[in-house]
Amino acid sequence: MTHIALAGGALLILIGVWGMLTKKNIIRIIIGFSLFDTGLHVVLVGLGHLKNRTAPIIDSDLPREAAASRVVDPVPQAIVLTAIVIGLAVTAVLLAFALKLYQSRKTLDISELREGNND
Amino acid sequence: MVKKAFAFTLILGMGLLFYQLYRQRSTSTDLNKTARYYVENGPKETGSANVVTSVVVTYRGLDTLGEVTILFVAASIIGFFLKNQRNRKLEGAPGETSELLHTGSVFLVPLIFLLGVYVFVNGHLSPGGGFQGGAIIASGTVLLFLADPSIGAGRGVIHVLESFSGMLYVGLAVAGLFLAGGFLDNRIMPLGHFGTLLSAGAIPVIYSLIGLKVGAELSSILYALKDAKE
Amino acid sequence: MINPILIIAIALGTAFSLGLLKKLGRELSFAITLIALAAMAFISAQWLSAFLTYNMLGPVVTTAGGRAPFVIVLQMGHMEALFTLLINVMGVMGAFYLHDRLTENGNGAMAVLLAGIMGLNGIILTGDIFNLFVFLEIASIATAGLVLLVTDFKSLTAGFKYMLASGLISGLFLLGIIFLYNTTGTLNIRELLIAVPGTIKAGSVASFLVMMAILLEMKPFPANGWGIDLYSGAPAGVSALIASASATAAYFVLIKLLPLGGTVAYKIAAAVGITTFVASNLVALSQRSATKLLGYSSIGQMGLVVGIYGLNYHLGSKAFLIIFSLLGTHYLAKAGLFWLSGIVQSTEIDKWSALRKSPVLFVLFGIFVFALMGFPPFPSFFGKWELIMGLVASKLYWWAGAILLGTMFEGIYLFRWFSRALKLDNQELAKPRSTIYTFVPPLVFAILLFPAGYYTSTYTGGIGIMGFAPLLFIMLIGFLDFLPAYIKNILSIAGVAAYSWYLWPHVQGNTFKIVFAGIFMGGALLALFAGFYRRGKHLGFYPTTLLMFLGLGILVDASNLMELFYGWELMTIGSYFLLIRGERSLPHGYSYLLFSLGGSLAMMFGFGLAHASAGTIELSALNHIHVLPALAYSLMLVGFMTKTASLGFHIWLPGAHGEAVADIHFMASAVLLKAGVFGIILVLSGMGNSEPYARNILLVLGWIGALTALIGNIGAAFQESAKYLLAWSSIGQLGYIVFGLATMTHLGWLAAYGYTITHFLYKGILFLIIGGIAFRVGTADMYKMGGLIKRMPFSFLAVLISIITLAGIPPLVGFTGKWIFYNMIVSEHMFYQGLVVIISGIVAFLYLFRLIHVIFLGQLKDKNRRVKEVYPWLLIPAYAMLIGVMVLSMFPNTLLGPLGRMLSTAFPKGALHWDGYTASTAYGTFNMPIIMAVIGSTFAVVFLWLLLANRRAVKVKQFNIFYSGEAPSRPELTHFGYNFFAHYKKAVGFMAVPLVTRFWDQVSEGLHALAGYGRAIYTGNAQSYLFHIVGFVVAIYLITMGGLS
Amino acid sequence: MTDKKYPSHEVTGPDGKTFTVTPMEDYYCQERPQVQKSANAVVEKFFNWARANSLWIVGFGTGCGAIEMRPLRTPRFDAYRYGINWRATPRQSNLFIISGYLSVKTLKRAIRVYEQMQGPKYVLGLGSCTINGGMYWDSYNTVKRLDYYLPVDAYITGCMPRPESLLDGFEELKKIIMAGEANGANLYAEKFDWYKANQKKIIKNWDMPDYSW
Amino acid sequence: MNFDPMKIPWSLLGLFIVFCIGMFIRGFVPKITARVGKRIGIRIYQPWFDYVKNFSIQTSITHGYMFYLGPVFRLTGGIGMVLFMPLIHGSWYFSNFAFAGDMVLFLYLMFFGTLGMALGAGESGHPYSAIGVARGLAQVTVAEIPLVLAMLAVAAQHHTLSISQIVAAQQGGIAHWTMVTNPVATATGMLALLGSMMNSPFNVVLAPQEIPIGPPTEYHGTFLGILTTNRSIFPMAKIIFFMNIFFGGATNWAILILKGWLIYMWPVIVGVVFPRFRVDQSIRWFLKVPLLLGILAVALV
Repeated sequence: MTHIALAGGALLILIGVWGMLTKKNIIRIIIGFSLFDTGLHVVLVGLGHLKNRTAPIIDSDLPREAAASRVVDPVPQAIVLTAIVIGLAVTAVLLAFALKLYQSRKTLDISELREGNND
Repeated sequence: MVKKAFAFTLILGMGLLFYQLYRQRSTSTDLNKTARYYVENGPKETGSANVVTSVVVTYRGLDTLGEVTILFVAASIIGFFLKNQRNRKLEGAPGETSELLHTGSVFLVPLIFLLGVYVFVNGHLSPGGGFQGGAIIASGTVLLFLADPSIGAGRGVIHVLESFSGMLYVGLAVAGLFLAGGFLDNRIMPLGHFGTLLSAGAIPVIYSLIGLKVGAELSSILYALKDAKE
Repeated sequence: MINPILIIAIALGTAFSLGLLKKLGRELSFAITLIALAAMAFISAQWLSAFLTYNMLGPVVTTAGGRAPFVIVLQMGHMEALFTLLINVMGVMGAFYLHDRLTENGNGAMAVLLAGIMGLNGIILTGDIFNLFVFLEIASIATAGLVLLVTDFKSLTAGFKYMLASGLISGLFLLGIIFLYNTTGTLNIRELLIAVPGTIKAGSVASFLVMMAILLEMKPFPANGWGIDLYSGAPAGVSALIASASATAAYFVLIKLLPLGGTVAYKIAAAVGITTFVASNLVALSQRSATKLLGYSSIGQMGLVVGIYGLNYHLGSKAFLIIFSLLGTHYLAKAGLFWLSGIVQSTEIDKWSALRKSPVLFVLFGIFVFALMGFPPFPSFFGKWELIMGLVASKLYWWAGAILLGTMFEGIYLFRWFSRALKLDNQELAKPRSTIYTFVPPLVFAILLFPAGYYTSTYTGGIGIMGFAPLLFIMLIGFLDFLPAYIKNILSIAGVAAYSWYLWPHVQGNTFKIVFAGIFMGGALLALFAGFYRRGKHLGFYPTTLLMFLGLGILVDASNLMELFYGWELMTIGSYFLLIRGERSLPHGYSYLLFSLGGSLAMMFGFGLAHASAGTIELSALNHIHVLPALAYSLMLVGFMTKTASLGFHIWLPGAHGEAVADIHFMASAVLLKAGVFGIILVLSGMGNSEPYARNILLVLGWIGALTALIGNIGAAFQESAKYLLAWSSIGQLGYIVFGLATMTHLGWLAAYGYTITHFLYKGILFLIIGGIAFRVGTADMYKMGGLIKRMPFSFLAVLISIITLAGIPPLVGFTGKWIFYNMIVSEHMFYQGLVVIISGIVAFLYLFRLIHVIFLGQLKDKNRRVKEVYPWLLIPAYAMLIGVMVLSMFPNTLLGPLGRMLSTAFPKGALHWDGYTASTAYGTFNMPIIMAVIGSTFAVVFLWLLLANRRAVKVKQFNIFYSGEAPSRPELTHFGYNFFAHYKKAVGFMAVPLVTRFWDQVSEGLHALAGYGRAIYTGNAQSYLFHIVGFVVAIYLITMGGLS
Repeated sequence: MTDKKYPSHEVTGPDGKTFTVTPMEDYYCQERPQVQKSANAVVEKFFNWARANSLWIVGFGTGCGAIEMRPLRTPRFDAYRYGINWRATPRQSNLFIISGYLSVKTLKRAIRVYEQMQGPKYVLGLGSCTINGGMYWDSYNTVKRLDYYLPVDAYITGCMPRPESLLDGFEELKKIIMAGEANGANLYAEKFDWYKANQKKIIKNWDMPDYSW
Repeated sequence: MNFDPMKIPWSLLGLFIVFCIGMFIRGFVPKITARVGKRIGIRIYQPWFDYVKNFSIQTSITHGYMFYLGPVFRLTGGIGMVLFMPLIHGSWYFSNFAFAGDMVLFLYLMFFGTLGMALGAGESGHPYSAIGVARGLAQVTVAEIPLVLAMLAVAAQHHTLSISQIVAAQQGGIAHWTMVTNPVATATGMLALLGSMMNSPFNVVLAPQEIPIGPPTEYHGTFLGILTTNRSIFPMAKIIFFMNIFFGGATNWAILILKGWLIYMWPVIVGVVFPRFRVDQSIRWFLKVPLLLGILAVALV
C-alpha cells in the first residue's frame, strides 16, 4: 500500500514541477505549486504508514500496552498537519500576488510580468 | 518547444533523484524510537487519547505555535495588502443568488459551525483537532458568502476573536513556563480522568483556541479575497 | 538570565495584541513594536555578555515539559547569542527606518515585521530540523509580506518571484527532512548530526536535498535571479532587512546543518560560494542601476562567506574571526547602502551625485563603500588579510586567486559608482530629503563600523593603538570642516608635527627609515605650509590629506607586514581623495584607485606567500621566501610599481597629477611616489640577487625602470600643459630610481637613494612654483604664458636652479646622481640598460628647457602684464628646498656619506671612498667643492667683466628686437611655444605612442563584454528562475552523486 | 601720437582686474640716444684701427647698388681679405650701405635698422641718388638728400659703382675711421631732433617710437 | 689630493694658450673654406680684429638679467671644460684641475654652456632665437648618444673614467692609442664630434639665411665678444678631449697644437663637402649609423 502512496505522491510532485516550469499562466503555475505541495504531503504521510496497522488513537478496543505494536507512526501525521497549513498560507499569498499582478498589468502571462528595464 | 524538452529532462532528473530516495528509505516494520516513545508514554504523560494530538499540541507544540503564526502572518499580509481594495458599492447590493441556496444556508450554517466546534473540542479524544475544526468553520463562512456575497457583518468580531485567541494561546504557553515543566506544557491544568472530555490538561483548551483562531483567520482571508474584486 | 524562549514569546505576544490595539492609533503601536524588538535585542545582548565574561557552555532550553530529546529544544550558545543579537539589532534599526511605510500600512504590517524577526530568531535558536523548516517558512512569508509594503509593479513581481522560488526550495527542504526522519528516526539536529554524518558520501540523497535547500537559500550563482530581483525590487528598507538579517540567519542555518553532508558538502559549499562571489561581481560590472548593483554585491558577499565556511577546515583557528569580520562588515555596510539608496530614491548611479548636497550622508556613503572593499580601519580589512594568509599558507592558491579576482571586480563597479557620485555635477538634481527615521539607522551603523574594526584588530594583533588613535584626530578635523581653511591648516600642521615627534624615536638609528620618514613628514609639513595660500573652507581636503600622511607614517613605522599593508591602504584612500579633486580628474582618479587596488591585491597575495614560507608576518618574512619565490616577489614588486607608475602601470599618473592643484601636485608626486620606492627597497633587500629567479626578476625590473625613464622623458617633451609635462617627468625620474634599485649594486642603490631625496627637493620646488604660476595665470598651458620672468623673478630663479639640478648639470647636486650612475654602468658593464637611462637623462634636458623657456622667457602677453609674483606661501617652502639643494650641492658628502655607510652593510663591494671632499670609486673621482669653486669663480669673473663693459646699457622692452626692419604686431605672434619640438616629434615621435593605454582599454572592454554574457541569464522571468533552481539541483546531484564525479 | 596699428586697449588679467595697455609705452623703450664719449687717445686710436679692419656690413640692400656687393664675396674681388664681412642682424654690424635711390617706404625700414645698430656706426651712400636725388630728382616717393635723414660718412660715385670702386670706397672709409672722424652716430645723437623732424615730415604714417632701439 | 694654490696661475696660462690656439684655428678654418672656393679668404689674424672691435662697441642694449647670464653661462661652461681637462700629459703645471673631475664632468659641462646660451637667447624675446635654440637642443642632445657610447667603450676598455689615466694608458707610441686599440669607438666618437661642432652638415642652428644666425640674433658688442671667446675655447676643449681619449694626448704644446689642428680639420672638411641637414634628418642620421657603431663599440669591449 505504501508503494502506491509514495509513487503517487512522487508523481504528483513531478506533475506540479512540470506545471510550474512550462505553464505560461500564473494561476496555472500556482496550481502547479499546490499540486507539488500536496504531492509532498502524500509522500510525507505515506512514509509514516506501516503495513496493516491502525491510527494511533488509544480507546476501548486499543489498550495502551498493545498500542506500540498495532499503531502507525504518529509523527509524520503531526508534521503533515503543519505542512498542509503552511502550503495553504503560501498558496493564499501567491493568489493575492496573482490578483494584484493581474490588476496592474491586465495579463496573467508570466513572460509579460517582467520589470520594464531589466538591465 | 525547446523549453518543454529541457523541462522534461529536468523532470527526469528529479525522478531519478526520487527513485534513489525511494530505494534508501528504511524498510523496518517496527516503530522508530521517537514514535515508540510517543505511543508508549504519550497518553500517560499528556493524558490525551489521540497520540497525534499530544504530539501536535505538547511534544511539538512550538511547531503548532509557529504554524499558527504563519497563518496569522498570511492573513495580515492579505489584510493590509488588499485593504485599500474594499469597494463600497458591493456592500448593500441585494443578493441575486438562488432562493434555494439562500434558505438552505440559513439552515445549514449553524449546523456546520456546531460540527466545527465539536471537532476541535474533542481534539484529544477523537481524530481531528484545532485545524480541522477551524477549516470546517471556514467552510461555513464560505457557504455564507456564496449565499449572500454582500454580507459585511462580522468583520470586527473575526478580528477580535483572532487576536484574542492568539494572545490567550501565547499566555497559556508562557504560563506553562512558570507553572508547569516548560514552555507549552499542558500540565498547567489537572490531567483529569483519561478518555473524558475535561482530561489531558490544557490540550483541549489550547486546541479549541487554535480552532477558533484558524477559523477566524481563514474567514478573514476569504473576506479579503471576496472584497478584492475590481 | 532571561530564558531565550521569551524572545519568541514577546514577539508573538505583541504581534497578536497589535490586532487589538488598532484603535490606539498607529504611532503608539509602532512604539510598542519598537519596544518589543528592543527587549528581544536586550535578551540576546545579555546572553552574549554572559558568554563573553565567563565563557560557560550554552544551556539547552526544552519546550513542552522538558521531556529530553523527544521535544523541540532551543539551543542558546556563544554563536547563537551573537547572531540573534545581530538580527534583533537589525530588527530595531530596520523597523525604525521603515517607520513611514509601517505607519502608512497599519498594524498588520508591524505584526508581519515582528513575526518575521521572530522567525529569524527561531531559525537560529531551534534545535529541531522540522521546527527550523517552520521558522524558515515564517521568515520567508513575512519577507514577502514586507516586500508588499510598497505596492508598485516592481515589488509585486519581485515578491511573486520570491514566493515561488522559496516555496519550491522549502518544498525540497521538507522532502529532505521527511526522508531524514524516515532513515534516522529523529528530528533533533544534535542527534541527526551524530546519526547521519558523511552519509552523503554513503549516497544519502535526503541529506543531499537538505544541504541543497540550504545552499539555494543563500542564492548561489546560477540560480539567484530571483534573489537579485528581490533586492532591487523590494523597497530599500526591506531589502536592507533581507540583505543583513535574513541572509545572516540563512548563513547560520548553513553553519548548523552543513556537517550533515560531510566533507563532500564542504567542498560543494566552497565551490558554489566562491563561484557565486566571482561570477556575481563580474556580472555586476555592466550594471548601471544602484539597487541591482547592491543586489549583486550582497549575493557576492554571502557567496564569499559561504565559500570561506566551506574552506574553514584549512583556515584553522582564524576561521571564525574571518567569518565574523566579513559577515559583520557586510551586515553593517550593506544595510547602510540599502538605506542610503532608500534616501536617494533614484536607481541610476549617475544620479547619486545628488547625495553630495548633504555632506554627512555622502561621508556615510564613502564609509560604507570603503568598508565593503576591505579598506582599513574596517573589520573586513583584517578579515580579508587573515583569509588570504590562511588560504595561501595551506596551498589553496587558486581559491585565494579567485577571491582576489572577485574583490577586484567588486572594486571596479563600487569605485566607479563612488567616483561618479563624487564628481558628476548635480546642479539640477534635487537634494535628497531624509527624515529623522531614515537618517539615524545608517548613521548608527556607520559609527558601529569603527569600533567593530578596532575590536577585530585586537584579535589579529597586527596593529597597535597607534593605528587607530590618529584616526580620531582626523575625524575631529573632519567635524571641524566648517572652519576657514587656515585654522584647519594650523591644526593639521600641529597634528603632523605631533605624529613626527612620536615617530622620531622609532626611526632613530635606521638611516633607511630616517630618509623616508624625512621625505614623508617633511613633505607633509611643507605641503601643508604651502596650503596657507588657500582662501575659503576647502571642504574635505584636510581630513583626506592627514589620512594619506598617517598612512605614510604607519608605512615607515611598520614592524610587520600587516602594519605595512594597513598604512599602504590608508595612504591609498587619502591619496585617491586628493587626486580626484581636480575638475576633470574623474577618469584619472578612478583609474588610479583601480591600479592601486589591483596592486594591493597582488601585494597581499605576495605577503601571503611570504607568511607561508616564514610562518610569521614580521618584516623579516620577506627575506628568502622559499614558497613560490618568483611569483611572490614579482607580485609584490608589481604591487609597489603601481605606485611608482612604472611602465605598464603609469597611465593614471599624467592625468591624475596633471589636473591637481599646486600643493596637491607636490604631495602626490614628490611624496606619494616615494611610498612605492620604499616598498620596492623592502622587497629587493629581502630578495637579494643570489638565486637565479632573483636575477631574472632584477633583469626585467631593470629594463622596466630604464624604459620607463625613456618613455617618461620623451613623453614629457611633447606635452603642452606644464603640469602634464611635470607628471611625465616624474614617471621618468621614478624610472631612474627603479633602475638604480634593480641593479642591486652599492652604487646603484646609492644613486637611487640620492635620486629619491634630490627628486623630492627639486621636484618639490617645480611643483609648488609651476602650480603657483598656473594659479596666478589661470591656466597650466605653457604656450598661453611667456615672458613671466619680468613679473616673477623669484620663481624664475627657483625653477632655474631646479632644472639645472634635474638635468644633472655639474655645480649642483643632480650631477652626483648622474656621476654615480655612470660609474655603476661602467663598472657593472650594464651598457644597454645604461645607454637607455643615459639617453633619457639627456632627453630630460629638452623638456626642461621647454618648461623654463615657454613660461618665463619670450614675449610677455597683454593678459599677464599685471600678474603678481607667486603666493609667498608657495615661495617660502620652495626656497627652503632650494637652500637644501644648494647645501647638498656644495657638500654632497653630507648626503652620500651616511647613505654609503648604511649601504655598505648590504653591499660591501664597490662603495664610494671619501677622502676629504673628494669622492672616488675604482673608476672616477669628483670633488664637488672644487668644481663649485672653479665654476663659481669663473662665473663671477665673467659676469663682472660683462657688467662693467655694459654699465651704460639701455634697458629695452619686448618689441625692441630686430624684426628684419619691420615692427612686431602682437606679443602672441612673436612667442614661439606651441609644439616646441615639432621636428623632434617627427623623428622620434613613434616612442610616445600611447600603446599601454590602448592595452588597458582593451582589457576593460573584454571584461565588460564578458559581464554582458553573464547578464543574459537574468531575464527577469520568474519561470526561468525556477528553471535555474531545478536545473541547479539536478546538475549538482548528477555531478556529486549520480556517478558523474 | 595715437596710431591705428597700436591702439591702446582694455585687457582683463587672469585675476579679473581690467587695466589699459598702451602699446607704445609698454612695447617700446622711449629713451633718446646719447652721445658716446670716446676713451683716451691711444686706446681710441687702437680701437679705430681694429674697427677699420673689421667692417661688418648689415645685409640690407636698400637699392639697386646692392647687386654690386655680391661680387665682393666671390673669388674675383674677395672683400673678406680686407676684414669686411656681412652680418645678418644690424645689432652686430656697424656699416650700413645705402646703395642707390632710397624710397620713402625703404627709408622707414632703413631708419629702424640704422637705429638698431650699435656703437660707432657708419653710413656709406652709393651714387648720386643719395646726394641730390640723382635721376629721380623729381620723383614723388624717393628721398632727395640722404644726409637730411641719416648721417652719412662717405659717398662712392658711380651710377652704381662697380665692385672695384666699392673696394676703393671701403679703403676710403677706413682712412676716415683711422683718422677718427667717422662719428656719424654721435652726430645723429646731437642733432637727433633735427633728424627726427625731417624724417617725420617725409614719412606720413609714423607708427614707431622716436628712437627704435 | 690637497688643493695647491699655485695651480691657479698655471691653469690660467694654459687657458690663455688654448684661447690663442682657438683664435688661430678660427682664423685658419675660413681660410681653408675660402681656398676650396678659390677665394683668398680672410687674414689669419682677422678674428683678433673682430674680437677687439666687438669690445670697442660703445652703445649696448639689454633685454633683462637672463640676457646677461646667457653669454656668462656659455663662457663659464667653455672655460670650465678646459680647466678640468689635463692639457699636457705628465706636466704638473698644465694638468689643471683634472684631479677633481673626469669624463662625466666633461660631458655634463657641455650642457652647462648649451643651457646658458639657450636661456639667454630665450630672454631676448626673439622668435628666431627660440626656433634656433629648439633646433640646437634637439640636435646636440641626439649627437650626445654616440659620444656617450664611445666614452663608455673607452672607459670600459681602460677600466677608468678619469681622463689623465686614459692618456697615461695610451703613452708609448702609436700602437697604444685608442684609435688603434679600439677603432670602432674612435669612429663613433669622431662622428659624434661632427654633431656638436656647428659645421655644415649640422649647422642649421646658425643658418644665416633661414633665421639670422639663430640664437645669438640679439647679441652684440661685448656680449658677442664673450660668445666669440667661448667659440674659440669650447671647440678647443672638445678637440683636446678627443685628443686625450682617442689619439694619445700630448706630452708637449707642439704635439697638442698639431693634433688639435688635425682633429679640428675633420669636421671642417666634412662641412665643406656636405650640404646642410634639416634638424629631423640630422636626428634620424644620428640614430642610424653612429648609434649602431656605438652599440658595436660597447659590445666589443
